[in-house]
Amino acid sequence: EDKTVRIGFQKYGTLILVKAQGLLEEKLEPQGYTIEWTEFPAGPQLLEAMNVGAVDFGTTGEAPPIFAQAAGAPLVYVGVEPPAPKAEAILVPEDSPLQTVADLKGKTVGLNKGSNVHYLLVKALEAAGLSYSDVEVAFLTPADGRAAFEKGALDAWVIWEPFLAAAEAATGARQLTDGTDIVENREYYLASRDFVDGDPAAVDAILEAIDEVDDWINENHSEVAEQFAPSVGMPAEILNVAVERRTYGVEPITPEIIAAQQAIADVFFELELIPTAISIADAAKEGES
Amino acid sequence: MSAAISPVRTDIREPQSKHPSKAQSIVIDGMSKSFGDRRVLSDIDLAIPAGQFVAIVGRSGCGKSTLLRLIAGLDQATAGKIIVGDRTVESLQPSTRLLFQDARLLPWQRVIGNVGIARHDGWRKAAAVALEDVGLADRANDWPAVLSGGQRQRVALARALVSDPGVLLLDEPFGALDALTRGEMHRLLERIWQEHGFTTVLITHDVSEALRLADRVIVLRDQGVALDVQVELPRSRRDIGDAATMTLRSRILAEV
Amino acid sequence: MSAAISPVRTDIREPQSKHPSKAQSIVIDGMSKSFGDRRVLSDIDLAIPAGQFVAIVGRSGCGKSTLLRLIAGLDQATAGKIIVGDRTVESLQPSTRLLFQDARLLPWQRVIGNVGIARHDGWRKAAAVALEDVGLADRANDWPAVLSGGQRQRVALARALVSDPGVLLLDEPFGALDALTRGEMHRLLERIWQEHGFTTVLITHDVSEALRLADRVIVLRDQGVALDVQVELPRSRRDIGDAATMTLRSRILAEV
Amino acid sequence: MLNRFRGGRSAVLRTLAPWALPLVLLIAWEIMARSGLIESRLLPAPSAVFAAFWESLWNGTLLTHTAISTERAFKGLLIGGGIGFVLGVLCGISRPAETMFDSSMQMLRNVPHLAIIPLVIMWFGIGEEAKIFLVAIGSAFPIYLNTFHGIRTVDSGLIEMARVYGLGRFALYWRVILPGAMPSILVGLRYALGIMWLTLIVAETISASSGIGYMTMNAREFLQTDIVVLGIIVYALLGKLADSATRALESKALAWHPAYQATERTTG
Amino acid sequence: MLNRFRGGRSAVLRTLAPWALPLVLLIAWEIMARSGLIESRLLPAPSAVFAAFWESLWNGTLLTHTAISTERAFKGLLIGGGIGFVLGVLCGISRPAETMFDSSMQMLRNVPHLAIIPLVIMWFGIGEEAKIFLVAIGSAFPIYLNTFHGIRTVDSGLIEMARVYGLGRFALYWRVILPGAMPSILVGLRYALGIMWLTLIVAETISASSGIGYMTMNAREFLQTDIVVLGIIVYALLGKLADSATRALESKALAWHPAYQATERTTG
Ligand SMILES: Nc1ncnc2c1ncn2[C@@H]1O[C@H](COP(=O)(O)OP(=O)(O)OP(=O)(O)O)[C@@H](O)[C@H]1O
Ligand SMILES: Nc1ncnc2c1ncn2[C@@H]1O[C@H](COP(=O)(O)OP(=O)(O)OP(=O)(O)O)[C@@H](O)[C@H]1O
Ligand SMILES: [Mg+2]
Ligand SMILES: [Mg+2]
Repeated sequence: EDKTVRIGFQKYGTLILVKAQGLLEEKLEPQGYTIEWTEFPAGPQLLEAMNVGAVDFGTTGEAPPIFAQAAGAPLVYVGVEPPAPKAEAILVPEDSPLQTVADLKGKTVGLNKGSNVHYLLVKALEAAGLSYSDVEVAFLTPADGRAAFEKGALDAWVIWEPFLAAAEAATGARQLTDGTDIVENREYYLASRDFVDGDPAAVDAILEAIDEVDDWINENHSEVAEQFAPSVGMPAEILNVAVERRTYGVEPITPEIIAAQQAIADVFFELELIPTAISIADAAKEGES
Repeated sequence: MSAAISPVRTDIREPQSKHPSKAQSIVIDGMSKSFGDRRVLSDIDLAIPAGQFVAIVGRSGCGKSTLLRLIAGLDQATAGKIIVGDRTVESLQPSTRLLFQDARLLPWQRVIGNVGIARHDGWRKAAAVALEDVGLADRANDWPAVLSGGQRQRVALARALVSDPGVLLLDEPFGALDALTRGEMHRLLERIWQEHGFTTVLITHDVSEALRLADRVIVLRDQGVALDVQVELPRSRRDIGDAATMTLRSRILAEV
Repeated sequence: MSAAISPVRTDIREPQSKHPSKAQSIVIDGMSKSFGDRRVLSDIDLAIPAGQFVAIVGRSGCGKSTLLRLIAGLDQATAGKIIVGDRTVESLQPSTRLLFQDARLLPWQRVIGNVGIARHDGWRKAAAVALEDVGLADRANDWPAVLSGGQRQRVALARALVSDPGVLLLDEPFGALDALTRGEMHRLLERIWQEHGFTTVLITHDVSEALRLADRVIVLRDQGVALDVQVELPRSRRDIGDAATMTLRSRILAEV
Repeated sequence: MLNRFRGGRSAVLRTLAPWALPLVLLIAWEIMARSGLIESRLLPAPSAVFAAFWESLWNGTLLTHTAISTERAFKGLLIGGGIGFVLGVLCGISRPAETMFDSSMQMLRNVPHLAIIPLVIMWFGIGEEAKIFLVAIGSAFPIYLNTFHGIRTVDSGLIEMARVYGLGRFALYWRVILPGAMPSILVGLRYALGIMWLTLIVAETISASSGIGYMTMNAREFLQTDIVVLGIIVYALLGKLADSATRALESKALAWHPAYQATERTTG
Repeated sequence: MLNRFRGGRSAVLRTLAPWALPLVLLIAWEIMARSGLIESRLLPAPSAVFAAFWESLWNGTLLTHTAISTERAFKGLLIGGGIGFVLGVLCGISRPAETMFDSSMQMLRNVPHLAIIPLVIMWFGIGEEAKIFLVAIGSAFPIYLNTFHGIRTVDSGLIEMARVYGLGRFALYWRVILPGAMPSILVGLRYALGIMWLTLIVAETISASSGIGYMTMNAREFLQTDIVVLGIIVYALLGKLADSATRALESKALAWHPAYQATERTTG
């Protein structure tokens, strides 16, 4: 029997600490599991791999699983982190005349297409009485967005952590607003359907391990920042800001969370980002942790 | 196989080589060749017995090289057929060798490699001997690119001579050589031909050369064979100044 | 400019062309040429007056082509110098033209384009006339690739003749031609030379050809000039069978 | 006419033969997809891709994307190809120019486009210029390399001939060197036409909202395999188109060349 | 020895000359960076890049990344180059093979690597195989195209000669066709060596955690411009290295070729 658990992680997130602390190996190896860690540059790539069955478990922001589900990827929401609305924001350059979200009318806003910040922008504009079509949107990956933002090609840039903290620190950029009271901005733990059905115990073990590490993070912000620094390639002080902007912990998937995620999916469907309407509940593993 | 078209014909004779060798006869039967609309050779009939040494003369552009290419199987006749040995020529002949009008040396092989290209075992020794024969033993390890025109031609000749032919087709092999070197090459070719007895077809512009070397001289003109005469002189012919030969010479020149 | 080394020398004569043209004299002074360790020409002294027709004969590989390339400025002498007109040859000469031993036709130009390449205005007409002269008027629009060896050589000759040379260097221009065509080309070359009076240096293996065309015959041997004789025969010379000429002929052949 | 008619059947065969392999693969793929051997989620059946094709053709998005990409591609090719050609000619005919530039070109050639995107954005912003710039540098190198190589390997005997016949610099290049280098330059063009599209997919990740690179990468991001496969097929067809165009150009420009005549004779 | 000694000064000059342009650019860049004309955040000064270089060299990461990438690169090149070469030879010598494969190759050639990553992951998973596969297909095409083109343009006179002298199939290819196609094949190799690295950066976005593509893209993500520029420079130097290697190979394999002899003579 193949008892390999293949976990996909990104450079910034709890999983990298789980890996570093060897917690999961401690929990699962005695039961005959081997753990295989694979790094991905971003959520979509991770789910791409999960879709074809190359990865069993991983973590991404709220947007990628919506697209994956729309594409028919057999994935299951197995856990979620607490909301982190402060971990994403609309940035403008230091000397920008723009003061409020409403000022964005007719301006060029850069963002990563189909990501959590895409939703943030829609909701923020809505809250400010504007509609999505009132702004000029330029789709840019975080890396390109930063370059374009600094070049002055963008009036505003919607971005998440840790890029957010880094950009603020480097350019003195100002936040028009963060996600507070507008969006939840959660991070999801996802597993492939086969893995969830075939090995629920392992899923639970992983989530437990993550939760333990999350608890530890909540106590040791600065140490976490130190640990992230080399892999992310940012100074620890900046990462510390990013880490401080949210709390950590694994929560179960509740109907409220499903509803919130469903709202995002519906907006994306309206924006024609996904071809078909989807039901998040179909892919949720409710009520456990 | 009638001689209806060619103005002069001789009957097929027995091969005259002392060594019954792998020499093959050549029979050309009603053969024509056109390039597009341009007819080059018209309804040619020719029979060359195995081992014979035939010289072909004719004006520039009259189709001599084309004829050799057809015999070698490098080109296809528009009509008629060519039989070498007992096989109709449809593609390349395994034992027919052709010395082209241009030297065609492989630039990436040294001189000795070029000479030995057609030989398998013992090629190096055979090639060295042949180079010695053509007077280029000391150039064996040069690239062909640095040779003079005449030297290149001699390398090509050496290559043809060591290639163990059944039929050897030579397209102006001595054109770039001075009189003395040319004389040496004549003797060399005659000797090797006598030793191996292959059938030889030599294109030349020099009628004396034809008379010096060939059993038979064929003149091509107006797409056909204008003259086909035997040269009945004892070998080896050095100075051919007798009256009969001079008459023959004038007769050939008149037909060209 | 002493004649110390060359075994036979004539003094510089006046140009003999009727039209005082742009013909230039050639003076070679103590010139040597080596390729690596191989010495090809040693300490050559030669003076060719403007308008003279000089033939060079010599054995294969003796350095004839090399000499022409040096005069044309395509190669640099190892020692000594060459003066064409009043300028020392250091690179290409503006009015020196060289017909190479190989035809060197541009494959991507049709025959007429190849002939006219050296002319600016009116090239098409001049080229057509020259093609007519060499008997290839009907091939003007063919690609060079389909021409026979001798046809290619004649295209190269036509190109050389229309190129309006001050000095014309010809490296075996008739090697691939039959006797008749050769005779026609001789007459053509002589006529054009007489009309334009350019200085001509002709390499040939055919001593009769040299005697037929040249004012002066030079034999190259052992890296130097072995013989340098005037040919004092009235033009146009057709049949040169008199005793004096025959002696000259034997003398040249003996030196080659 | 008659000739054409007579050769009709084998001519048709000859035209169709190159499509045999793609067709066989297509059919095998459809069968595997239908029989469930390939999950359609992972690799949609050709019929599904065709449906996607049909729809996007119908609603005009495919044509819009392709048209926009094509414009970018050719602008970039023109600029980059032009620069590559000029530099190739320069280095091909002048040793000092070679010493000066060749080494740098060989180094730059190796720098991945993906890596320089941040720099490109800083120089050119996120507009069309950035995309065209990327295509330009992408297509400059193949043209450069092949022009250079082509010029260097022109038969030196012919150049000598031309110089001895007094051809001026311009005539020498125009009548001897360029035609001699042409087969190689056209191979370079073939490459450039390929690279042009390849670069575009990278370029169109910069703030694009149109173009077939955008369409494909966007679909990839959202795991819409049918659109990804559709994009791949469009690329392949564009490649085929470019290839046919170059072939046509070759058989015109290289009519004198035996190797290309032969191709003409048997394939066309 | 004497000769060498005498030519010492100009030989040194000749070796250095190709570096003149990069050096001038470097100095200009440093000056602009120091004077604040370029914001160091956007484009760090060469000295900063050098510091980054020194550090990553010192702690071994640079070498590790480069070594890992090199291994992937050469494995891919070996496989892809091999396949490209074989197909190129096949299509070059056989018309039916050309009809069969060439069209498909020309179509595949045009498909961007970025676009096929989903398929590659499907076929090969996310391990080393996927990366090597991408490099392999990347480097297969230049070798294919140039081998094909090289073989097709071998002087047909020489092939005729070889056939008339009874060379067997094998000897014909080995002694005539391949040497004749060699200059072109080596140009293909030059390309392939470039494309090999370019593909690798794409391949190393799949799921790598090592390799210089990963290093660069990772740095790009967080706009660590010094590392990005360092990566670019490493790519450029690898390109230069590949170029020098090909040149060395050329001057060995093409010793007979006048064009390459000339290069040899004047450049070194
Ligand atoms: N580039 C070169 N490198 C080395 N040796 C050369 C080079 N060019 C010519 N040679 C040698 O110089 C000698 C003279 O060559 P050249 O071409 O001048 O002879 P030639 O008198 O024209 O002979 P032919 O009548 O056969 O054409 C020959 O031995 C030749 O091999
Ligand atoms: N491939 C071809 N396509 C068209 N015409 C051709 C082709 N090959 C030869 N010819 C023509 O056929 C005629 C005969 O050519 P061939 O080469 O046989 O002449 P040749 O007798 O060898 O002449 P030479 O003595 O000048 O070498 C020439 O007019 C030539 O132009
Ligand atoms: Mg001929
Ligand atoms: Mg010569």
